[in-house]
Amino acid sequence: MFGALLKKELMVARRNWIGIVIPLFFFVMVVSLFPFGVSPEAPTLQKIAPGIIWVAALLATLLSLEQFYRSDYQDGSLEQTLLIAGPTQVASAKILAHWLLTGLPLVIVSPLLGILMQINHGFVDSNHTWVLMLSLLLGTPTLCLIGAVGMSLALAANRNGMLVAVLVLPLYVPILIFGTSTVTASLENFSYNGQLAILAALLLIALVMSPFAAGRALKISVS
Amino acid sequence: MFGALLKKELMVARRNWIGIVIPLFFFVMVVSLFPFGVSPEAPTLQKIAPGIIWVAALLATLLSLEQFYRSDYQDGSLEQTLLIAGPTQVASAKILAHWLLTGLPLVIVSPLLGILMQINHGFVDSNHTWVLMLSLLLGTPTLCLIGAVGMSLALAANRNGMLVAVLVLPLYVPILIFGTSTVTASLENFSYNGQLAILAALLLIALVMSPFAAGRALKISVS
Amino acid sequence: MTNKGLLASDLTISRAEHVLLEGAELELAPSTITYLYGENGAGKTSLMRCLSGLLQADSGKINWNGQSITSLDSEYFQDLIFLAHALSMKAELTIFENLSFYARLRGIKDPKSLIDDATSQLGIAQLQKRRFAELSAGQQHKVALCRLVIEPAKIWILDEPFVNLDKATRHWLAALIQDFAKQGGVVLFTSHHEIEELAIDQRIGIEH
Amino acid sequence: MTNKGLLASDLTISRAEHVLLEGAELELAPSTITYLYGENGAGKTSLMRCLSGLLQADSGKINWNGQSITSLDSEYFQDLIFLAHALSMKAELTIFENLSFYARLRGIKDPKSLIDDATSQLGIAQLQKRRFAELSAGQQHKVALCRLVIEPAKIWILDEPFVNLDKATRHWLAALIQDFAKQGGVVLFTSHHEIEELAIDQRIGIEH
Amino acid sequence: MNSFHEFIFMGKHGAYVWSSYLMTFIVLLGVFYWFRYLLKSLRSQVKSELNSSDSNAARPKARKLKVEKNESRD
Amino acid sequence: MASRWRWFHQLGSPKWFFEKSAKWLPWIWAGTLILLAVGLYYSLWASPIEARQGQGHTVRIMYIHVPAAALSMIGYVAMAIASTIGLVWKMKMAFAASRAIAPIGAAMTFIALFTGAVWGKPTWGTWWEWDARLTSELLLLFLYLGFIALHSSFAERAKADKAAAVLAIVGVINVPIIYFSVKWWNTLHQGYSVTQKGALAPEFQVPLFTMIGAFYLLFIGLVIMRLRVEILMREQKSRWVADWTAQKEQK
Ligand code: HEM
Ligand SMILES: Nc1ncnc2c1ncn2[C@@H]1O[C@H](COP(=O)(O)OP(=O)(O)OP(=O)(O)O)[C@@H](O)[C@H]1O
Ligand SMILES: Nc1ncnc2c1ncn2[C@@H]1O[C@H](COP(=O)(O)OP(=O)(O)OP(=O)(O)O)[C@@H](O)[C@H]1O
Ligand SMILES: [Mg+2]
Ligand SMILES: [Mg+2]
Repeated sequence: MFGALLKKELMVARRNWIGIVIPLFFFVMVVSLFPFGVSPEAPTLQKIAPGIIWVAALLATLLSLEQFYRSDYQDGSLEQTLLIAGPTQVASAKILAHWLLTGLPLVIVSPLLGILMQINHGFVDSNHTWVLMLSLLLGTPTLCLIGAVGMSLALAANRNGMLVAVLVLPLYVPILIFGTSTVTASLENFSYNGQLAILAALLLIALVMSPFAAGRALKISVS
Repeated sequence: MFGALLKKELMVARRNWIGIVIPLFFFVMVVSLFPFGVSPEAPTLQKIAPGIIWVAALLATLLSLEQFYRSDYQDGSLEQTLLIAGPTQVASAKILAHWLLTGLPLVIVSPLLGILMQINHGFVDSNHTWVLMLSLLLGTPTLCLIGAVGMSLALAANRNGMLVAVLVLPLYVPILIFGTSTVTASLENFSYNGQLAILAALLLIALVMSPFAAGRALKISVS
Repeated sequence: MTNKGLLASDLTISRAEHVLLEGAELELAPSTITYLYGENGAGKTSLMRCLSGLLQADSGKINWNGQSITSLDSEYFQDLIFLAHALSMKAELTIFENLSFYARLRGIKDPKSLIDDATSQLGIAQLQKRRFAELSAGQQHKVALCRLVIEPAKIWILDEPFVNLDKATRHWLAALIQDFAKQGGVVLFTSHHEIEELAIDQRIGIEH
Repeated sequence: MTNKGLLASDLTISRAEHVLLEGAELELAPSTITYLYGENGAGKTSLMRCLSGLLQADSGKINWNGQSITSLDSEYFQDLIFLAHALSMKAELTIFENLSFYARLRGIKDPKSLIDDATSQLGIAQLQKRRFAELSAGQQHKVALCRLVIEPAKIWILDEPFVNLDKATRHWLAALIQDFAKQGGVVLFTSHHEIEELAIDQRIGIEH
Repeated sequence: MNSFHEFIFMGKHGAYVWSSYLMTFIVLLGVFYWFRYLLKSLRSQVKSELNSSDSNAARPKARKLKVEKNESRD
Repeated sequence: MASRWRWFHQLGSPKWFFEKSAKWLPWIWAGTLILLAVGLYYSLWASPIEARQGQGHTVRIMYIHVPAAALSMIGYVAMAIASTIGLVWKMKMAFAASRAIAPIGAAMTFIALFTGAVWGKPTWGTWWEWDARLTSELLLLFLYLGFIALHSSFAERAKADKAAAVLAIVGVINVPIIYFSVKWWNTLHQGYSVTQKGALAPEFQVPLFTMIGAFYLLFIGLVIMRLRVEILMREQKSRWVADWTAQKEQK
């Protein structure tokens, strides 16, 4: 059942892949703008790299939420799946699909962005790239999880556009802070285990709560 | 007729006062993400401020495009307005409304964003804020104009499977670069008239071409 | 000069590479009610969209009052109301806001009394301030029908206008159509049910 | 143990602060076809959504086979097919993809032959690879009806299932419903037209 | 505080202190009057609904179900 | 029903609360005014300037800044508790209460932010600094506004209540997370001083505690006012509201 839900999400996404590509494209573009906009010097870039990459990840997740949830609500397939599969399961499948389509690609392209932003400047044999990937790997699912709750609430409110962002952004801040500081710590040769542990803990909390809360909200939205 | 079209757009987007305030929060929030990610120190913030504020503008335009055009297409009101009012007029009204709802609020809150991003740090009696506002005032309409063409093409392509929308993003890059560099020049005490002139020229070109092109594309999308 | 009606000749329509209609000829004269029938997927909607100028035919001519509808653009479209399967109302707006939007598009400055009249004919006057999304299926359909009362026109192209309506409203709509035709209007409509209340002047079937 | 059917007692339903139905009692026994009627906006859809567990009633009990539908959650929902006004198909996917999604949700591993059978009964087999958005209104409706053939269920709640269908398909659907009831199924449906082809066992009106 | 002059100017910081107090005052008083206004307008709304004679007729009444069983088939 | 639960059920009754609260309000306002008068006298006139850290007269801003900041946080917690009660026990009055607290909490947050920013200019030399407390206060404002925005977006109140309650609960779990993350990220703001014994000179304590008391009472009074509005909105069509309006009419 979960498999069917997930497969449908992926299939729909493949059909209108603009929706999927745009966030990713956006992510890369935002990041690659900074060398133009701010400064092309390696040390400066390196300094702002973690923050920029993380903010871009956050915005990309946010940007894709609307697209990802709205259409099911409008064409009535949301209520059908809720009936057949139950709210928590529907929410979980959506969240997982959303992460596979926006979070995972980000994790995958992040080494490229690291190079673009000179993340290894002045280091030999550094593992900054791995740290960046790991932090994104732990952080982006949390973004999707929290985003699902916000989006489901916004759907229930039958409201368009930016309400989701307003609901969700304050909740994103801790993830952003810890995600960034993981990478920054690595760049400064400090230990980053603590930050990673916190990211993991946040992920766990969200993992326990979000599918349930999002499911409830989805149920409210179709009633 | 144009008035009626415009009024409808504004009404749909902003059902009540909450809707008017939401874009304003949105900008403040997106911009205030960067201090968390990048660095809360004034000199660094000041340096990246123009880029960040401009990226927020671009983001807001992009984020709202889909929603802004798709729903009219789906509920059939697009074809009705095209029949009654003609394509160019429909496109113009949509573009103007879109700018009033995403571009203008950004111009209005930009002084506040300037404070948050410490744009006047180390200056007395500077006019950076005005330059920022002016660059946004000239640049954001162009974003809406180009976005309209891209979005209408994407709607039309739904049918033929051609994906033109991705082409819009590269067109945004020049605007972003000139917009950012206007403010950066001001921060570095250089002259910024050249950049402003280019922004104005881009606006003019887009103003002449976009409504017509977007109208045509909309017409194709409903056939 | 009296209106010469809508005349289509040698119309060929295709969708997604496959030809639906070939060399179709039809005439919709003023004061006639034309019933278009055909099984699901026969091409009724496609034909109507063609006649409304939304879909481009592969070949053929469509004339309104003696002039091609592509040449005299806005004039024909000022005369036309086309009700499609999609109801063309914004879910976020109230009934009143939706209807006054269309009225204003037609150049009606102060549509309040017209809207009051139309909605009370259909028994939805007390719902004027309700958002469109918060109506039942039939009530939503009724809102779309209000446009026929509010907006002035000379030709109605109605794609399944009787769907979702209860008996009383079907009666009302049949009477409205009859009345419009009596006053010189051109009507083309489809329906999968026979509408006994309506005196049909012309039947056009899309058949193999 | 035989199925005891669906039993609702003392149901009060309201929408947006206004009470639609008060103290409603109804029984849908196995092997009966129930016709729900009422004018536009009477509350048919709301009642059906309540019986499907989508809308929360203000008060009252709904039991399926002797147990409350809120307590035995999934079991009831495995037995139920609810077809709403919205067709619940993804516009981007093909007919086949849409139908196999619902089949898989019901735990059917390899739905191909079932889908072939259903679509050919409805004459849309050759359209299986067409995207849902590129179908005519009636063809889209037919796709939704295929679910009745494909998915196993014990109770059907159908909100205006006859809408947009041509005569042949209406016949087919009536026969399908009759057949399902004969095999012990529970059917509740609405329609604004009388369906002569269908032998109705119970009529429930929503009236003042 | 020694003089009225000091009270007003607060040793060059008058603008800061006074603007804080003033803004607080405005916001809180604004909230207070806003709520008062809400209560009053609600009351007059309820009143006008009570007074208008057709209010009860306009408000749709709850409906009932009418069940007819057709026994002929069994 | 055990009698010690009676108050809970009474609070759950809109009619009971509406009638009783009309009697409480005058007392609350009277208390507020007295405390405010005393507090303002001390804070603007009778209390001395701060010399140790060279803040001078700007210390007077503290007497409104600190109470507002404290209430902004307590308000959010109260709102979340009310939301939880509403969701768990399906108590409509609790939903109404959470809706009533939101705008007042947001106003307090705004005051804390504004006075803090104004205080920051002379003491830190800047209106805004990305410091832990300031930042979490800003985020708290966004959380409040999100709650209000979400609640106002619904046509059906029952749906609005439930959805906004979900948000409030998710938000309150995040408040400590936000606070600690931000604190750990950057700290500049004044540490705890009021609560530590002897950290604050007694001449500052008198005005501060009086003002804190005044703000608490004011907060409670405003919440009750807003709750009365909320109750009227929700019970518009009930018998007792009609009776009450008629009765008001006669006076
Ligand atoms: C926008 C700027 C500011 C914000 C958002 C802000 C926020 C806060 C918050 C949330 C509290 C906690 C209240 C409590 O725990 O009960 C607080 C307390 C306090 N603030 Fe600020 N503040 C700001 C600026 C300032 C400035 C500029 C100063 C003084 C230089 C200041 C001095 C204090 C003091 C003395 C306390 C009491 C500390 C305690 O003992 O808990 N604040 N502020
Ligand atoms: N989402 C909603 N919010 C508020 N009110 C609603 C909502 N949906 C329906 N209503 C109201 O509830 C009443 C019953 O609606 P319902 O959809 O149940 O009617 P129905 O009997 O199915 O009518 P129809 O034959 O037109 O489909 C209507 O008066 C309608 O205005
Ligand atoms: N957007 C589209 N793209 C491709 N083919 C389409 C599209 N819309 C309709 N068709 C096909 O064109 C044919 C005619 O469709 P049309 O909508 O005109 O039928 P119709 O007579 O209105 O049927 P119905 O009674 O079901 O509404 C159908 O076979 C349909 O599959
Ligand atoms: Mg059709
Ligand atoms: Mg219905």
